[in-house]
Amino acid sequence: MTNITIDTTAELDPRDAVLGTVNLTRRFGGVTAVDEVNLVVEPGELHAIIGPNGAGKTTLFNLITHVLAPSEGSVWLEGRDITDFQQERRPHLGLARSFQSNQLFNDLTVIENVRVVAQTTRTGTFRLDLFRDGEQLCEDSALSILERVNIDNIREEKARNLSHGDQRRLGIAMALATEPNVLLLDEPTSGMGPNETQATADLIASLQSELDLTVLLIEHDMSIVLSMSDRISVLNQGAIIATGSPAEIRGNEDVQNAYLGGMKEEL
Amino acid sequence: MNRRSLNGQSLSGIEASPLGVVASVVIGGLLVLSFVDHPGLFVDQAIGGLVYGMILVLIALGLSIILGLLGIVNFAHGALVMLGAYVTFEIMTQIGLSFWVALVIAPIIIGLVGIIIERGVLQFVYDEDPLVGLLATFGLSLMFTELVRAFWGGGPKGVPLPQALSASADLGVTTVARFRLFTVIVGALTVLAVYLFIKRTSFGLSIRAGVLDREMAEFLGINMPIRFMAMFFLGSFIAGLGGVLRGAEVGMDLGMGEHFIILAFVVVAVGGIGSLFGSVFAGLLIGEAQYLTPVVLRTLATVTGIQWLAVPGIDGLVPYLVMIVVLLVRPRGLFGQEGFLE
Amino acid sequence: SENSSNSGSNGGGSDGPSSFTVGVMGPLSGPFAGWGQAEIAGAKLAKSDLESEFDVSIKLVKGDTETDPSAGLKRIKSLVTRDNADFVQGGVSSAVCTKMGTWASDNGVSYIASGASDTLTGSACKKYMYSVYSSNTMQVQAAAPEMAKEADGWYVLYSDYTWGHTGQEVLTKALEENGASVVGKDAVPFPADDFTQYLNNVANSDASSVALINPGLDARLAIKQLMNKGMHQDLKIMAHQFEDLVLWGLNKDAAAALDVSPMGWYAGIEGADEFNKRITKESKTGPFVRHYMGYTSLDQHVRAAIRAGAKDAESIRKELEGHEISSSAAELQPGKCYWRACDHQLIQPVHTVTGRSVKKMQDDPYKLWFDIKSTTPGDKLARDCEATGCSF
Amino acid sequence: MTDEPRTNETIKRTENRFDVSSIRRFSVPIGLFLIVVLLRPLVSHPLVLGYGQIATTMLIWMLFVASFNLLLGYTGILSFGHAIFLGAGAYGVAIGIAKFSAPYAIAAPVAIAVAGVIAYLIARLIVHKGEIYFAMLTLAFAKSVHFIANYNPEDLTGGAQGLSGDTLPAFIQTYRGQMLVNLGGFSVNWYYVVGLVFFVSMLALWQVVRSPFGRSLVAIRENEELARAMGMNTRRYKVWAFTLSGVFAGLAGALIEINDQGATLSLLSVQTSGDAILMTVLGGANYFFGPLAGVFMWLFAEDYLTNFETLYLPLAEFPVVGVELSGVLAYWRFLLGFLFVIAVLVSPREGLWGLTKSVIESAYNWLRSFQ
Amino acid sequence: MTLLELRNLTAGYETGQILFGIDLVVEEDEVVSLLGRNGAGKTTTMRSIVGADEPYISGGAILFDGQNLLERRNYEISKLGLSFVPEGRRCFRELTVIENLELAANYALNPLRIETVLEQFPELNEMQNRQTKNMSGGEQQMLAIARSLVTNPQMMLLDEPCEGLAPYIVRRIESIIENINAEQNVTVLLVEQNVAVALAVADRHYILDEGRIVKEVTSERLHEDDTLRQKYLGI
Ligand SMILES: Nc1ncnc2c1ncn2[C@@H]1O[C@H](COP(=O)(O)OP(=O)(O)OP(=O)(O)O)[C@@H](O)[C@H]1O
Ligand SMILES: Nc1ncnc2c1ncn2[C@@H]1O[C@H](COP(=O)(O)OP(=O)(O)OP(=O)(O)O)[C@@H](O)[C@H]1O
Ligand SMILES: [Mg+2]
Ligand SMILES: [Mg+2]
Repeated sequence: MTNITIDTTAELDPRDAVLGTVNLTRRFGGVTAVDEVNLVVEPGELHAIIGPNGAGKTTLFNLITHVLAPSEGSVWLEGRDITDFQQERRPHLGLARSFQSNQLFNDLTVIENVRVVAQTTRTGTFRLDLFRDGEQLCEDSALSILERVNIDNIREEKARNLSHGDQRRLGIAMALATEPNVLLLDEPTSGMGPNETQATADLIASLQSELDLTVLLIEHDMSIVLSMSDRISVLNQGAIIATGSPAEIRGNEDVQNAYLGGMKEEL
Repeated sequence: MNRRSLNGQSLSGIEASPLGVVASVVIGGLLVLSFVDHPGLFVDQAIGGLVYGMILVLIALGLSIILGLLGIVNFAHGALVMLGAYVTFEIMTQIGLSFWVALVIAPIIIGLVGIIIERGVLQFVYDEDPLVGLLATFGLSLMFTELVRAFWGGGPKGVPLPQALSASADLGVTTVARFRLFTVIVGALTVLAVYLFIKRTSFGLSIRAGVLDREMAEFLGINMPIRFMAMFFLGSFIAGLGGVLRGAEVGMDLGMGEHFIILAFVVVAVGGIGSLFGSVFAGLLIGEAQYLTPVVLRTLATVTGIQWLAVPGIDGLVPYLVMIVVLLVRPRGLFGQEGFLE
Repeated sequence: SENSSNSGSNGGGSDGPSSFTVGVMGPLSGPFAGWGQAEIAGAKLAKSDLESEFDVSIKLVKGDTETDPSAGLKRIKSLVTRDNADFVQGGVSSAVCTKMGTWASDNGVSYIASGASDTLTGSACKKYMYSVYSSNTMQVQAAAPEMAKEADGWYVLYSDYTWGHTGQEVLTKALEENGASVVGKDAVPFPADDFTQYLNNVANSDASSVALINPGLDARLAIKQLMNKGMHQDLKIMAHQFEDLVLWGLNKDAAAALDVSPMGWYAGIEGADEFNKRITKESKTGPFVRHYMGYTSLDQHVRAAIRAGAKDAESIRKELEGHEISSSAAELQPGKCYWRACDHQLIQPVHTVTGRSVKKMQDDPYKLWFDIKSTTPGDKLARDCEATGCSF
Repeated sequence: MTDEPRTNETIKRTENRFDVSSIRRFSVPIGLFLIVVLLRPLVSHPLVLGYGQIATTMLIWMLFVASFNLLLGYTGILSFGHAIFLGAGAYGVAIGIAKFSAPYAIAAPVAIAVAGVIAYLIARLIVHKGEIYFAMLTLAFAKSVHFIANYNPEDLTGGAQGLSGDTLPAFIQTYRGQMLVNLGGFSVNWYYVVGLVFFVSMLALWQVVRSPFGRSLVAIRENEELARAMGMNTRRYKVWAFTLSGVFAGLAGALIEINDQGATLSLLSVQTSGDAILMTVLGGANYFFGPLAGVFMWLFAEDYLTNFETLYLPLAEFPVVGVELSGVLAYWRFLLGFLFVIAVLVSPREGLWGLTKSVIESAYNWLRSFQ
Repeated sequence: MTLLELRNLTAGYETGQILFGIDLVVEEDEVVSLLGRNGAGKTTTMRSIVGADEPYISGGAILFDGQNLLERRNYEISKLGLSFVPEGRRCFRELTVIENLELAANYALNPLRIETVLEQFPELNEMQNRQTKNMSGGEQQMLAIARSLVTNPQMMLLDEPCEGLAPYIVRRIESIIENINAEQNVTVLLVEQNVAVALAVADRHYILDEGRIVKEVTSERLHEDDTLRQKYLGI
């Protein structure tokens, strides 16, 4: 479905992509964590980002969502330059993310976590919405999301009391509650058991087909990456060293060296 | 709020914005003008402000340690200062020992009281919201005030100054009460000692780690309870020291702790929570501002002829005005770090 | 409801009321507890005197005003509605007194305040509120001639607070009338934690003397720091509203450094000896002005009610207005004392004192650290009725 | 992920909660109503406090502290300056009546609006600062407002004395502590007027808390960064929370003006804000009723302890150890402090309300275990 | 010789009981893994052993080297030679890499040299003076493991050590575990969702489900028995 290029220049201009970055760069003192990244995400694709620890994957997500301001470059969403938009505007434009380390509303119950997020995207970045019942609004859609992610049986537990794996699933549920078009997932399956990992992969796939979701995925679990992705970008020391289909990435020498430490059988 | 450590102090974050440049020029100009107008008074106040600032630092130091390292808002700090003063009274007038003995013993006693507080109450609230500690220490300070009243009565008390420290010292340009100078020296030494202790010893490192994640530090084999206790001893010790010095200077009364406690919090906030150096700097800054603002305003009023500029009693508000300005410009105080107690 | 049972006027019979419940208020906890406790001790003494003189029983109920008007208000409400206090006395700062006095007057309760602000008998005067202590103006008027004798140029430090503001204004005028002048002044935050910068101002002025219009603990702080700087040697010192209790916490040489201080009452007054001895037995501290206030207030309140044969505020007002004290309380002051009708001020003499040398200070059986320099009759000191700004 | 439920237990627990929550829907209005109806008779009982006036003060403070808890408990921001708004309400009304002879019906809404505007402006300026620094800034503003009121500009605020005379609206009548509100011929006890205002505004606060807006505030309290990432403009939410809370505090101030017959400087003091914080923590910031419990406990204890000696205590008749009970009165603050310490030790996180709840719950469970 | 033994351990949180009688034995020099799906109670078991603040232990015994761990404070346990790498990294955010390591070394009985440990993690070596909060998730995870290694323990408890690590680093961790086990006789109890890692390094496996040990198997068994894997592990 896509044109594959091994080098960093995509066919499509990032400015026209569903999500694109132009020369996106972020420096921390002397460290360049993200280095002139030109990323093109195409409609409906599952685009994986892999790379060694510290390659800059999470930082890239943080730049796209404006948790961090870029040092240089721009971010484009569906043809719009959103570089300077505050992070709270992004979910309303259909851009949502999950976090690498569990970020939850710890003392709220599972359902409340999801519901409050759902309410937000339905009512705008700010609304002095005083006359409705906040405990009913979006209850149903929250429930259905929990069912999808299969944590509805623990909906009344406090988020802080969940086991690590359940917390990760709740994180995904919250990102889904914003009704995104483009979903950024930062290692969604880390800390999940094989069962749950597979279920999460299935979930992502089904979401994609049902909702026409575009997914940008950071993942270290190669079996998932290789089986699910439409395209893969490899990040190393902040720069994209290759982009291509799973098959192409599998055969790429640079990737072997940078990421897998020369261990071929992994792929 | 979560608790973090005490390190990373640099002014690197201050950039020269045009507004900042203009502001500094204006302030500098006003200071020069005031100096020209009343040189004698200006020098007196400048040095007086420094001295007063250092006393503020000494009072704020213990608070700063306990807040910055243990994350406890110790409202009882003022009560400990007061207790230190009354213990001094007891040692000097009732037992009849000299000031110098009190200077050593009273802080130790207050330190031990601190340990009792820590073991009896505060060890149970480390993991709670800092406001819980505030409630507990507020309760404790009520109790201490009443205990002191039960023991020593409600009337104010005083002790004679040691001969060597009474009267004033001539510094050439100005005279300062000798005892105040002594306080400054003790304060400076204390700050230095605390700095070295926390930054340069492995003990300090372990405290910093324990505050960040107590449980993890314990997994590494660090006995945190005893360390927190030690820190509380230190914080209370310094409060006691402040009490001895303040009590000897102006006498003791039941309200003496309350006077300073809020000001001490202001000093800590202006300096940036968790930064020892920040507290010192902020204390001096506030001292200077408090002493010089009325002079400057008065000069301004005479020069411009606009009399209401010399607002009477403004100096009581000055620390808070300084705080508003500093925190609006630098959201984490002068030397505070990102994420610390935010 | 729960509070109207024996309130108001249950007297009026030929014998008059025979039992009284009196609310005695003041700071009973915290830093100023000594003040309130002394008022209670004074009231207790008056109670036993009255009970032995008349066939009455008096119940004292106490209320802790702390130093907070809201607290005072809370307590006076509870004393009146729960404990059925017939009338109330005491209080500490003028803010507390004003608050309670306003409430008392609005609610038909008679109240004798123990504050010294001019406003209590001036702009904030109230129909059923009385001031048992000589006002600021009276004290300052008494002190000014003595101050003018001591020095020509005065530097005034005053508390940034109603009482300090009015005191400072009156003093400036009075000094000028007596041929001296004010060469500088500073408002000092109240309560103060440091006087050094103001002392620097004093030192850098032409003043040869300093007047401290700061209440108790602040004035003590000022004197201490003044002495630590060695300034007392060159300066004349006047302190206003310096209650002895505060001084006793100072070193004697600090008290000795005091050149002029007006006092509405002082234990060294002739004729107070008996009172002093009894107070010393009753109270933990030596006798001082708060004892006098507590005693006189209760004495006057109860006697007025007995005379009126009723306990309600209106009857008491009729009895008190214009009444000249003739009871044992009169012995506490040399000269005429009476309740002025136009502003409810107890017109009484004011004394100025000066610190004795340390050797001459008396500690036993009670403390006398001062010599009286002058005693001025109250009529000469009080503002004219028209000048008070009071109307009921 | 398997389809079967992980444990039966969790399911059961959940269902149970659902049952209760349908009853709970009205528990807040019912609870508020009960407070208004029962508080006065309760405190009036001779064995409790013995007089009813304090009930009015309690209700007003409850409203004030509950408005504060919208910030602390629900939004997670700490203000040391809440007295500003209480003071604005009280001073606004007092100035209106005393200086401009305005009727209460005009002075009060204006005063409340002023409180709201001040709150809005302060919030706009500083609400994005870190928690502790925000708190310190509110303290600084509170100090500044206090300074201005003490400075007595244009003789408006009465300086340290506050405003005391001629500050009661015409419809208030009072004699020996009995305050009546005269409304066109018939008069109502002031307590019930306060009770009505309290009931209505607490309901309004409750609705704020449970509205989508209120839910967002809770999310911000829990994790502000995440809330932003999930699309909430946290800064504006906080600004409005602060403003609303200022409005309700202003309302409490407008009531206090009548109750205290004027405005005192101490209303604006740091201590007032401090008391609000401590009452909230004492009662339990996590609960809607927590602040109310805190206020009750605080004022109750204060009054109870200051009147210790007037209580009939058999001990006093046999002074075995020679402890004079009137001496204890003088140290009531010691006991108050002791109460706080005990409260913190017994129930640090949940406050007194949480403690009461769990005690009742376990008693209930214990009773049920007999069935 | 038995090094660690859990006897009929029951534990839980305020919200309810989680562990219902865990029996588990780790012999000296063994590498044992604890497997189970999310929420099975693995972390709860590990935290019970090291005496964490939570869970609350309601019954049973934990013996390490003949000592009853239930009688020990948590900071005494590391002195017995037991080192714990908890879930979620738990690096001291404000401290630098070196400070994190120094700290661990300062309180260990016979620590290794920090440089020796850093040799195994060249990534960390490059960022010695970086504050941990400024490091990537994987880097923090490496630091957490390094911090444990530097204490040179007799036994290591690892809770999901490979979470968030790139495949080649996972390999490295595997070989590190194998090495310290073989060369320094370090006993290891491992919780790992990455079953491949568990199979590669562990000799025996306990399978935990709903707070109970449901199976104890050797690596070979687990390899062979598809139904077992399917039933409890989903692979
Ligand atoms: N605030 C910061 N200051 C300094 N360096 C930083 C900061 N944040 C990240 N870095 C560095 O930038 C690099 C990229 O970090 P990032 O978190 O993006 O990595 P990652 O690819 O997500 O890695 P992982 O797979 O381990 O999560 C790392 O080397 C990290 O140490
Ligand atoms: N602090 C807590 N309070 C209450 N319940 C908790 C707490 N921590 C964990 N639990 C519950 O205990 C059960 C076991 O949790 P535990 O963390 O031990 O699972 P785990 O096997 O480590 O799972 P994972 O692989 O997801 O980390 C879970 O149902 C969880 O919800
Ligand atoms: Mg990452
Ligand atoms: Mg786990």
